[in-house]
Amino acid sequence: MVQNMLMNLLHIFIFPGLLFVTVIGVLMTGIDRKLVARMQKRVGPPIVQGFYDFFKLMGKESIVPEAANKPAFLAAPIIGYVSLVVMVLFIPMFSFSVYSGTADMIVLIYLLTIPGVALIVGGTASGNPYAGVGASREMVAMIGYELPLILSVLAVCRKVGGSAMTFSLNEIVNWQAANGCALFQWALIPAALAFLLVIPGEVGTQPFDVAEAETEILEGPLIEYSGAPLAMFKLNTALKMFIMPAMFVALFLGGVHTGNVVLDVVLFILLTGLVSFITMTVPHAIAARFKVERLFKFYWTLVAALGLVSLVLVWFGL
Amino acid sequence: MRLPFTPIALKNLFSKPSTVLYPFKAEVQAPPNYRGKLTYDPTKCVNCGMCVKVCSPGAINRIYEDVEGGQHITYEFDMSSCTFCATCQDFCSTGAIKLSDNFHMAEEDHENLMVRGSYFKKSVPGKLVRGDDCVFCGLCEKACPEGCIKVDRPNKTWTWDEAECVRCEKCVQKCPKKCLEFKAAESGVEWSDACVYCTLCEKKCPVGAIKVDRANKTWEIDKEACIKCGTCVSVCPKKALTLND
Amino acid sequence: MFKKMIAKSMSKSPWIYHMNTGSCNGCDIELVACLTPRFDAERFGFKLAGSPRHADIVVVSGPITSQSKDRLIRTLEQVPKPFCVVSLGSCPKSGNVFKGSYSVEAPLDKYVNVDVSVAGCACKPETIIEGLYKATLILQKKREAMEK
Amino acid sequence: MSYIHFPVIAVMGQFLAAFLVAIFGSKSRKASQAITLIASACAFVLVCLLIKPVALDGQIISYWMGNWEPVSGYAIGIGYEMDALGLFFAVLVSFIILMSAIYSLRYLEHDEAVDRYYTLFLMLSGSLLGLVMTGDLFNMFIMIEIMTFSAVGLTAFRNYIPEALEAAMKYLVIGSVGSSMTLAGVALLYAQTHTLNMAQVAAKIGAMQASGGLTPTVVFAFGLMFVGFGIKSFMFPFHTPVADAHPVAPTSFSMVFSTMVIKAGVYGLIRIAYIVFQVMDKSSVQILITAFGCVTMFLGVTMALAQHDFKRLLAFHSISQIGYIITALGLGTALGLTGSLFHVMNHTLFKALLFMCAGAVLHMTGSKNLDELGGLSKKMPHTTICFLIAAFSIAGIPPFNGFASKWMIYQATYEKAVESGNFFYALVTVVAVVVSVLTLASFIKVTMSVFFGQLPEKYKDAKEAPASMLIPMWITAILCLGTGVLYQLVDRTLTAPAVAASLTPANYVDKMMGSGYAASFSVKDAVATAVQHMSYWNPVLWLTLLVIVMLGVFIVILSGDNERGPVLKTKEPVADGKYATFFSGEKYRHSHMGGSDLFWGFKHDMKPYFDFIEEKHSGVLTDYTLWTIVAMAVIVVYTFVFVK
Repeated sequence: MVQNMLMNLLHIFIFPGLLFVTVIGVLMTGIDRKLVARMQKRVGPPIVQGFYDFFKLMGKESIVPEAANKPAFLAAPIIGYVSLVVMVLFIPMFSFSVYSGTADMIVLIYLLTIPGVALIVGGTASGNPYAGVGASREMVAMIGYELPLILSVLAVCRKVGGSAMTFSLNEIVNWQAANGCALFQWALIPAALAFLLVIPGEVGTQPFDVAEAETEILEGPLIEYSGAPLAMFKLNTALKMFIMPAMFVALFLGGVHTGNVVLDVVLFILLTGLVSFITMTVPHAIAARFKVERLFKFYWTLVAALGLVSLVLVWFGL
Repeated sequence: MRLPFTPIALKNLFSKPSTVLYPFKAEVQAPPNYRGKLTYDPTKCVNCGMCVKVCSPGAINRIYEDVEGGQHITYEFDMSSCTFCATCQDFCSTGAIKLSDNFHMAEEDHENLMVRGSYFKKSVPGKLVRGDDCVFCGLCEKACPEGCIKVDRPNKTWTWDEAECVRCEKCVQKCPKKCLEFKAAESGVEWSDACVYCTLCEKKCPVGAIKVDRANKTWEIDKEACIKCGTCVSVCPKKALTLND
Repeated sequence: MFKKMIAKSMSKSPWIYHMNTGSCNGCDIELVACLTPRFDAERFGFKLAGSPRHADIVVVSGPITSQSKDRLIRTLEQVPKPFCVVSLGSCPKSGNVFKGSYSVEAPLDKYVNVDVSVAGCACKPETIIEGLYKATLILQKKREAMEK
Repeated sequence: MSYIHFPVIAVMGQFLAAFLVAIFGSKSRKASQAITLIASACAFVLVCLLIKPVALDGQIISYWMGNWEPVSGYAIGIGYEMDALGLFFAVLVSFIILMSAIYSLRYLEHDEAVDRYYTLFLMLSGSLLGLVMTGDLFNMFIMIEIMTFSAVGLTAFRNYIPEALEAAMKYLVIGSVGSSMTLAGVALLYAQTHTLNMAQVAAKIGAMQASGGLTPTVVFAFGLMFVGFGIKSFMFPFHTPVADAHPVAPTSFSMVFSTMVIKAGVYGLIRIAYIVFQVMDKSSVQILITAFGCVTMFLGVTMALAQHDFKRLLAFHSISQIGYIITALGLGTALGLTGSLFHVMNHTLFKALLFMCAGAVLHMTGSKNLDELGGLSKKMPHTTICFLIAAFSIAGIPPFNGFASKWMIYQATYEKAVESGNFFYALVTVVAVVVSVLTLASFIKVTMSVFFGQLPEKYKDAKEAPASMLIPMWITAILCLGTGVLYQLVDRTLTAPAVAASLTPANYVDKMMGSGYAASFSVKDAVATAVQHMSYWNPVLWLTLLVIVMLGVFIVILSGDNERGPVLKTKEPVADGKYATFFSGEKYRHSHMGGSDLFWGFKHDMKPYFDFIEEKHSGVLTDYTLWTIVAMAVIVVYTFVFVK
């Protein structure tokens, strides 16, 4: 029993849990900033810039403004961070999976809303009008990308489920191990494309960061944050940068099985890095920020249509 | 669905970044005739004060210290107030001020941003007096930085504008005949040729130190008797007399 | 626990908050030029921050017109310790050509002690990077002083 | 005193208390409050005592009024039958009535003639309890009538507000249209089956179905009763009166109104669809109910997003949640019904809590306009926490109870889609998820514009709600969290027996009319597929993970050596200084971001849609009645054409 408990603690805190995902996430932000810089023909910050930012913010004084509701203001980043860490435990890395047997897509999608809600509640709790604007924009973005997200997930579940219906991520991965990645079923390609377009919207990187537009509304909800809470929110973005591509890899590229576990995990991280490069780094380098209603229209017309097409195709047995 | 810059972006990814690694690895040269930090050569300066006059932000100021036999003049250029328009450089007749191409002007303490230069200037007595073996060659006029000497060769006139003169003694050095000289006007009442010998000063002088002879137009003064009261100066209708202490 | 790391990273990731107190925008575009590919201040970790709460280095440009004076003071008070103030160009230090005007309350030193002053009327991006780099060293010293 | 008499005592106790209040109440306010409290408390206790026998042991209590047993197979008297389904609703009703009674002690302190309020209130609770326990069709109609009229009376309680009278008028007209439909349905059924007892009617209809389809009159009766109960549960075309009634009704009543009065309609739907007419296995009926539920869902939440009034927003949300329940109800599968009933419970809990918070805000600040309020979290911390718990549970954020039931509904609709191969149900799932996000959006809007943000000058001296209002709020909040986490426990004790009871009409008929009766009329049980759901998800594991990770994070933060800046102890926001709100340098002035200027992007894009539906909700009574009649016609024609 104790051995099992230790194993669990190890899983929670060290490997796929707290430490691993934080380090990987922050590294990915560093690599992302470096590659964006390189694409703009400039040298760009060192890879470990994410760590420097984090420790610097930890060293700064954290001010809680007078008009803020202190408990909500300080608890919001931690709730967001904790729910992201818990999410990582549910995502299977090919053969290696910690708790992926006990959860499925709907839980993950709802766990994804918690960081968004945490950002919004944190922003409004700070009592700053700019934060109010930022939070309202974040909510519109969330409404925007939720529809295509659910459409593509339903399409995959329907394809994987066949006659019986499954929402379980584990079964999806096993099914892909059996008959090839979901990405290569041509009926699911529009769903994969839709999911790819949803990833930057969910994470909130440059072209889709209507909520934290530092040029327009002064960092949106994060305006009153400084010091440790701000570090935590930056960490949330870093974690999301790892988790969303990881979900894509689990959902659509699940079939890439190799022998032992270690190789699996390494391959998983590489694939996640590749996906995050395609979906977040390239758009960041080439596209300017969306207007709010343009972003919403983009998600509810184009990307949702992609998801719907794939759902209809899968529905009629293709 | 055109993705505008993708080919360029991906090409850049594999090409060398175009950043000039300035502070540590690369040295950057300012472009030609770049107006950077000011340099001041006190030896050339004649303290004409033109630069102070023309400097729009008023970034230049002069400090005089009276030292025996002259003055210790320091010019202070405040780089943090300078607007780098180089007007002072244009107006500096002697070329003492030059704007260099050194742009490294990020300092912590204010002192490094102050360009200072000082020199000793002998104090020059009284007025410029012209000797009589002057040949009106006009060299002194050319030498004067302030242009306060006017020489007219044909009708042989030579005038000196005392107000403008900064007593740089350039004319004295330049004159081939060495007939120019700054003579300290000795103290007491000084006569000038505007006098019409009306003998008013003689009558008003309380101690009767002045003798005027209207016929052969002569005017003398008894130095010892004169008590420098200045009544003659004030009463002279032609303002011919000046009192030098 | 990470004292040394925090102090080191204080100089490695300085976020800049730019305050324009009536500047002619000469220095402003030069500051932003630092982030362009040619000068690329981001390689030292510089990043423009949107709010004073995120600022490490407050860069002030412009001769502090009377309109922007109390706004400047109010914003500077809201920046979390440790932070540096860098004055950009001649205007904040002395009011440049606007000195003596009825609406200019120039020297920035009246309101806050300026850590680094970058001279130049429209200072060169290289000079700005040099100045900001000096400011990061001061930041680190301030952080160590804070810890004692 | 065997428990067989408890149901009737509970109902009659309420009516008796109502008369007592009518007599003694006018003298002293305390007396009427005391009687109400005692009556609702004892009803709650009686119903809870019934849980053991009825739910856990699966017994069904049958009780014949005046001991008029059925004679040679024909029911003569009024029979009360309490099965697990009835008990499930009875528990909820009595709980909410008790909470509302406690809440109204301090809430009505500004009103006078409170005894009239309590009389109507007790009549309402009596009729609700009677409705869920009765086994007789006509008695159900009577109970619905009492409920409607006491609800109308209570809506217009503050008759000095003109809108209250107008809303009561609308509710009265549309409510009575619904009641007359139900009455017509009952009459037709009586003509066909010569009896009013539900069990016997079910038996006769079971026989009819076995020997070839339903006769046209029975189909017509089903159509009418479906519309009747649809109006009572404020489905899509009939939802308008509730939206006007809630802003003006006293909160302690609107709390009962939006939770249980609407659920009475849902209970009626379940009773007639699953047990009396046993039509739920026909796909045409399923599509009809699910379609109406889906439209209600989407319309309710989009209208809510455009509201400026706190309680009107909550009213539209009740409509949208009812849409959820009816959608899940209409699937006909066991999981669908479980999801629906579980959502009934959850909705009752968090909607009551939302209305109590709204009431507390209204009681303390005197305003419910979202554009005026702001920053109340500093003055009313308890209300804020309760509101956040309720907002998160209605939006379906994991640890809270809304998530468990919504998740069941998604799984049910998608399972139905895969089973029946009908693409429509997949769309229903998508709409359900999108509606859930829109619910989250509108509650973020309320949180931002009422509780967080800046405190306007007017409400500087707002105080926390009195204790007697906070107690019911905290009890409901803890229950919201409890049912979310321990949902398996709740499922085993209450929901599963209720689902089993409604899927087995034969057992219902036998208990009432004597064993073997159902067999002779070959009443078959609906196929009760094994309810295997959500086995993957056990919230206990998730919560332990959450707690462990939280501890880890706290340790990291506390070890960090940066000191937290001390917060100034001044009361109002400091004009200058380190802790003032950052207005990009400007002096502090009140500029609150809330109310109608939120979600600009979404509203801008959906402008044609919003303009259309806002213009349709004109508030004119004749329009609404026109809709009702047209919808009734459509449904009846639909049932004639499709239901065989």
